[in-house]
Amino acid sequence: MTTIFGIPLQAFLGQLLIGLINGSFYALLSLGLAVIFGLLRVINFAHGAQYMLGAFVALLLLQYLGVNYWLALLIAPLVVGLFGALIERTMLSRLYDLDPLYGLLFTFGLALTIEGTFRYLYGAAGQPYSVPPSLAGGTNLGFMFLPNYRGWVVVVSLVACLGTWLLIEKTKLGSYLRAATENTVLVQAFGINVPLLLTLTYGLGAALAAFAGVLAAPIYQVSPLMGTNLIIVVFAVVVVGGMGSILGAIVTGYMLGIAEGLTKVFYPEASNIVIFVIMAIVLLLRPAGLFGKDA
Amino acid sequence: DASDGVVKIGILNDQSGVYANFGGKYSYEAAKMAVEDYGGKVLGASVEVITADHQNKPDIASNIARQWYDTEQVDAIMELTTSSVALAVQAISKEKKKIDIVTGAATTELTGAQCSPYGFHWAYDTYSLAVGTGGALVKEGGDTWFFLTADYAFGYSLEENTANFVKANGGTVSGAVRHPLATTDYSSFLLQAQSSGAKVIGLANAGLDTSNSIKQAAEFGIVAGGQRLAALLFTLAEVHGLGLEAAQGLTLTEGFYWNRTPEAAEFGKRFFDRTGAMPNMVHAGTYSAVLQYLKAIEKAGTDETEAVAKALHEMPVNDIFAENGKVGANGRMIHDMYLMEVKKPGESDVAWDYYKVLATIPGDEAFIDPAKSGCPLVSQ
Amino acid sequence: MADMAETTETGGRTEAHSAMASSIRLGFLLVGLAALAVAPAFLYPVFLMKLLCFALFACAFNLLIGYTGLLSFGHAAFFGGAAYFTAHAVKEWHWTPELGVLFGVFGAAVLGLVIGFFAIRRQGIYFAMITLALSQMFYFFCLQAEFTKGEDGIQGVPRGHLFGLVDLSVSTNMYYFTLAVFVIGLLIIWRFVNSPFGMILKSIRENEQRAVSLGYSVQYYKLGAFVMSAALAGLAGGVKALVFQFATLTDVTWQMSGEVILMTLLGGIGTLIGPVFGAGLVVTLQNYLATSDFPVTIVTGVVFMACVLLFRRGVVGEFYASRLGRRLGFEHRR
Amino acid sequence: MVLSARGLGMRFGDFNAVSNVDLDVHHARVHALIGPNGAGKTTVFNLLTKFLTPTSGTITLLGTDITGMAPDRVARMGLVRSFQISAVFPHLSVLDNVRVALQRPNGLATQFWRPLSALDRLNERADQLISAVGLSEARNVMAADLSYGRKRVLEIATTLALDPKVLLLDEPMAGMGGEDVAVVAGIIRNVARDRAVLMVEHNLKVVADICDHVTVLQRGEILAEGDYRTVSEDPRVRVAYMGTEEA
Amino acid sequence: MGALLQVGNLHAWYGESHVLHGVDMSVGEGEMITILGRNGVGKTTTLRTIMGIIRQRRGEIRFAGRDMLSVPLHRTAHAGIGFVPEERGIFASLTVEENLLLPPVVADGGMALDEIYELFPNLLERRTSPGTKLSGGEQQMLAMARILRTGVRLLILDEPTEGLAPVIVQRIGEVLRKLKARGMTILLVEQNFRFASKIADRFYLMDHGRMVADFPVSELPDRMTMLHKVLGV
Ligand SMILES: Nc1ncnc2c1ncn2[C@@H]1O[C@H](COP(=O)(O)OP(=O)(O)OP(=O)(O)O)[C@@H](O)[C@H]1O
Ligand SMILES: Nc1ncnc2c1ncn2[C@@H]1O[C@H](COP(=O)(O)OP(=O)(O)OP(=O)(O)O)[C@@H](O)[C@H]1O
Ligand SMILES: [Mg+2]
Ligand SMILES: [Mg+2]
Repeated sequence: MTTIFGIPLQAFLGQLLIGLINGSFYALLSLGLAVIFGLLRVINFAHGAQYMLGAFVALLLLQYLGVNYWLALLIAPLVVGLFGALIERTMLSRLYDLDPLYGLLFTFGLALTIEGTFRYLYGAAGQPYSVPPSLAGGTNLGFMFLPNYRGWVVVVSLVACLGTWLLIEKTKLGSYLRAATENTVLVQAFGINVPLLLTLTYGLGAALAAFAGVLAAPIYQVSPLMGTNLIIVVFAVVVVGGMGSILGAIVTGYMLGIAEGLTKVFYPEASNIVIFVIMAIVLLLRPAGLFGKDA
Repeated sequence: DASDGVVKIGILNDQSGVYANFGGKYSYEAAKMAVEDYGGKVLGASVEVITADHQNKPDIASNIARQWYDTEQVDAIMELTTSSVALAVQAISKEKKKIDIVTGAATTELTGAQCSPYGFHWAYDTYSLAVGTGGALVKEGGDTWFFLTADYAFGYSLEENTANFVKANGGTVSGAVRHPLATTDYSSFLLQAQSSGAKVIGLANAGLDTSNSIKQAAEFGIVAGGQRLAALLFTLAEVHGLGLEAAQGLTLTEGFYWNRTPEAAEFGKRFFDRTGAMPNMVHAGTYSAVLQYLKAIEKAGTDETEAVAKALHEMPVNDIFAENGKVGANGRMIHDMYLMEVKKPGESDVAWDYYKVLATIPGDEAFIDPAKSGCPLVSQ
Repeated sequence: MADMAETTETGGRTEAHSAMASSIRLGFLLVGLAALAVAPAFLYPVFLMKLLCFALFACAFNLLIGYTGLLSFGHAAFFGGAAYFTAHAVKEWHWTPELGVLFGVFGAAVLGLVIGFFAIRRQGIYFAMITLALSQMFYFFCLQAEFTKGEDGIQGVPRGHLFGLVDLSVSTNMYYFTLAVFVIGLLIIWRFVNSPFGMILKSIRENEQRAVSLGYSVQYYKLGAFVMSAALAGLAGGVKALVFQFATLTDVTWQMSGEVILMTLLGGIGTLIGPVFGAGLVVTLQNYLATSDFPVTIVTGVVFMACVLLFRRGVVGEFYASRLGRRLGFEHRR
Repeated sequence: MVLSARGLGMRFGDFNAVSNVDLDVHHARVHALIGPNGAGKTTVFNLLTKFLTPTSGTITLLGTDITGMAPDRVARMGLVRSFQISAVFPHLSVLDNVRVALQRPNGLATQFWRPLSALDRLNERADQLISAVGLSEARNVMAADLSYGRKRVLEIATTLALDPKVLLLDEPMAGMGGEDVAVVAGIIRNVARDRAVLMVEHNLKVVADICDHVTVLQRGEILAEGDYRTVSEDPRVRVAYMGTEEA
Repeated sequence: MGALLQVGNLHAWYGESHVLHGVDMSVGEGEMITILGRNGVGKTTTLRTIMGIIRQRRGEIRFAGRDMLSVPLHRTAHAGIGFVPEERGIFASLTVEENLLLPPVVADGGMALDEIYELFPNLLERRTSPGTKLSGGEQQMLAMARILRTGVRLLILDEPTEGLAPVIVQRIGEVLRKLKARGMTILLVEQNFRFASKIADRFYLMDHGRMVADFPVSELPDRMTMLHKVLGV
């Protein structure tokens, strides 16, 4: 039997695939962070909370209104996006003139508040959300048993990432957004309603997080804490990718997912710090990150 | 008689953090039930229960404990979820000569090297869980094991204890994989466990980590494929959170199950009416601890610490939680533990009816012999 | 040129003013110290000691954010790390308390050097994220390392005899030891900030490129400030381990890093004593909420948001900026 | 000769911003670097001060090869620049701006144990510099509150505080009112008495008045060199840069 | 018909510092006006206040008869005013061409892209490179070019010749003249007196946040001594 580093090829392929699946979540989340950061210069600490909100909205929709997974996949990001837009409009937008650190601190507080509230209402233990019947079961790929739902996650996250990237890099709207990042006042003086743009952007970022949350709901326990630790890892992903580029966030997300997946096989104890270690190495060699534009 | 005309019990635990479902506010409720059931008075003094949320921070916990003892005339502190808190508060109680009864923490240190003449450990500990699941399950035929272990001291001690019992009972351990605390995705580890071919996959972790492992094991069809999952620290509250769909077939050990005896069921219903949830071993254990404490005061005829501690050490425990429980010289309350299997969705007819009792582990097997516990108070 | 004449005049006035201001400040300081000296008679000593430890921690943190503009999201590593080092040295190696604390400070400084080495490569938010990530690594280390005793923590740390003489297990002795450490820590910070070195730090915060072109090795200055801040945070953590007689994981979590930010923000970033007030408020709040029905995290979160939105300058900063504060001769720097 | 570059080249991607530039800067002379916009003047400055690393060529400062050195070291060796976009410490007073520049050369930069008043001994020198550029009345004003022109003047003062051997000035007169131009031109003339000055400037009158030597850059290459008269009569320079206008 | 832009008793503040102390000026349709003044007298501030970038303001600003004081910043351009800031404001994350195409067209009559490239061949050459990788002069051209597309009626320029080579300055002069010939109204702040004197129809002289003189180009020779004294030119 063929082996790679002492691991049977089959098992190796399986682990690679699993890494890719987890990378999907990293990619979606770091993409949302990159969008918000890129345009608002705000590190959205509440991103993990918004991810959690997405999952919870889907759960509550199911419990109280009987709304199924597919509809939830549309409604939950919309709800969370609107909520994000509201937060941006009423509060976050007052911080743009200040040091970007205040945005970080504000969203940190926001994250605590959201998570605290859900913990208060629903407790810290998770709640179950089932895989939609049409995606239940799995496929035997020969080298592993792949739950169908996980396959779906990879595909849909790729599509979402690509779509967002195209929106920002290739459309007129995207160029307004990028310009507004650099000099809000001037873009406004050109006749573009920047405050509205920024609100939409934050809404979009939050919606992306919520989308990832709904995707995650059938895999992980839906719990108020599900985003808390994830967000730190995603920060590291973002540092490795370099915040200059949206594409960087996506690619790095997938890559680190895979790196982490392989670590879980070869040296499982280190699998939660491997991303941080990679971050340290990247910082030494390329302080701006792998895809960062500013050197 | 009671020194100041009132007996005050403090329930100190996590009410907003990760362990809030484990004990939390409901433990406070259980304590109040115990007081009511006892009649609200002991030796003519009224009994009062107060509570605080230590937020999983030992420093906040010790601040509160000190203030309770020094300025609020609290006589005993109970529950104490999380071992760092329990150990810290037990040290303070020892210094202040006050009684503490731990029902929420798992570490055997409490009745081992760091034991206290006034400190008691109710409900469960890592050792008893390991004996229950490791020992009893092998006898049920689960003789090859693979461990999924949380990569920190708690996980190691669960794994080590369990593995010892597995081997002692003639089973073998085919491997283990260490996963970091608070991992979200277990599929890599589960695949490794799956390919090991072991009959039992032991989950030496806790809380959300265990829930997620179980849920993902269901997703990858591990139980359906014939392997058995054994959670080493998992309670009714968490089974409820996971749902029978994902949890079915899971094996675990608890010190209490509400539907095991009629008395327990009666208590469970009353508890349910007050909280909306059925009690787990932490809640029932807290009830038992409070009740036993009041009985001990009655017996000692005073609420003075030395006398009450002496009474607690001497009196048998008989209530809805324990039958013929006894307290060792190291403070460990020794009672029977139960190996449970989670029912399939179809098998459960009443709400919260989740367990089948597979085996009863007699107290003397379930807990460390006080003489071997390493507690300096016990003559070895 | 009329406006120029005016500015010179204001310049003159400022000097007279600042003389008065410094005497007023001195007055406030003495009153504050006196209050702390007699406080144990009125307040719970362990609570006070905890407050002093966190106050010093917040001040150390403020040294970085307030005076070099670097937001560290990983200061818990230094605070909690030092607590472990001190606890281990005192409990396992039987060192005297002052040596134990120094060991904690040293450990925190080394840790600061390592984390700082990576973090100062980037600025602003990146810096915050890198410190967060690296301190999270340290957290995992503490979780798994043998000597920290996992989630039990190092318990039952003896307070010992200071210099082999003063018995610190006597609460009052411990209190005055803590107070002394706190005052010394504050003095060090004050001197550090108002020194030639501090001036360079300030200029780096203002315009880093320009500082480079004036020949300053900006990285070394930042690292210097980072290590100093880490060491002082370690001082606070080491003493805390003695006060509570244990060292646990709580103090190395990233939530703790968030808390110290809250303390500093609430009190006033860039003010010398703001963090002291902030720490006081947060510690009191947590203690109070422990016995109330209010969930702590929600309250903390809301306070955080309110602070950022409504009074960014913090309690002390707002006071300085207020009419009364300015009349008394305080000025806010930022 | 204090600063010299040989075969200096800089590529950005596939764009040659600077190619094969030889430059010699001499003591006690004002050397002008002129050329159309985008010719690569600022880039040459960035290369010389090591804010950019050249893709080819070598740079020698006072006999030492500095091609691989870090910018702060180069600055400490005595090569100091000003920026095209004004660079001051906005929330420090004018005095403090100058004192910060004086701290390092006077060995007062790393003392974290000494009080701020230790810096008072720099005041005399700082005030000299401030008055030399005519900012005395604004001594205690925050730099942020100065107008654009005055910020530039302040920047020159801080640069002089380092007592550099070679002074690189990137468009020092840009955005300056007429009266300031004359003052600054005087200052530059003055400081060049005992150091080398290399400046980029579009104000040809200034170039004509104070520069001893002129290098004209076009598309990253040297187009012409010599004193102002020679250069300004070169027809290629007239087409590429000066247009029909008289200085 | 009144002036296209009418400013009356305009005050403006930066925080607590009062910078404009009652500016009065008017710009007629098709005029080219230059504001002169020493550094720091408030020229830039005047322009920014008219645009609505500085919101701490009081007084009167009318554009084509419409009160502009209550118009939000992002509607100013739609009213027909285009602005080229002193610091140019080129966007680093956009290519040259994206920069060019960024401001929305607010009215007919703007220049086509080809025309613009013809006017500024440098930009054509570097159309795909990032905006801020341009040299200072190229950036200035881009900043102007960008506005020409939009079809605004009034062009406000803050020191357009700063840092530009003499040939380019000449070219910009030509461009401005062409724009004027097309009927565009231009309001300009300029330190380069020689340049300004050649293209403006009328001058305002500013000091201490007020307009202290106002005269047409024909009076320039008579005013030279005064200007010399105030400006040092
Ligand atoms: N980092 C960079 N990446 C790519 N191209 C660059 C970079 N920096 C400068 N350039 C290009 O190099 C050329 C030279 O630029 P430089 O800034 O040196 O010109 P300059 O002579 O100083 O012009 P000006 O007088 O307008 O300031 C320009 O065409 C510019 O677009
Ligand atoms: N952001 C600001 N905050 C406070 N004061 C400012 C600010 N910007 C400018 N000022 C002050 O306002 C006054 C007018 O500045 P303004 O920029 O309008 O001058 P200017 O005439 O354009 O000068 P220059 O020719 O140097 O560009 C100056 O005294 C300046 O110090
Ligand atoms: Mg240039
Ligand atoms: Mg101006």
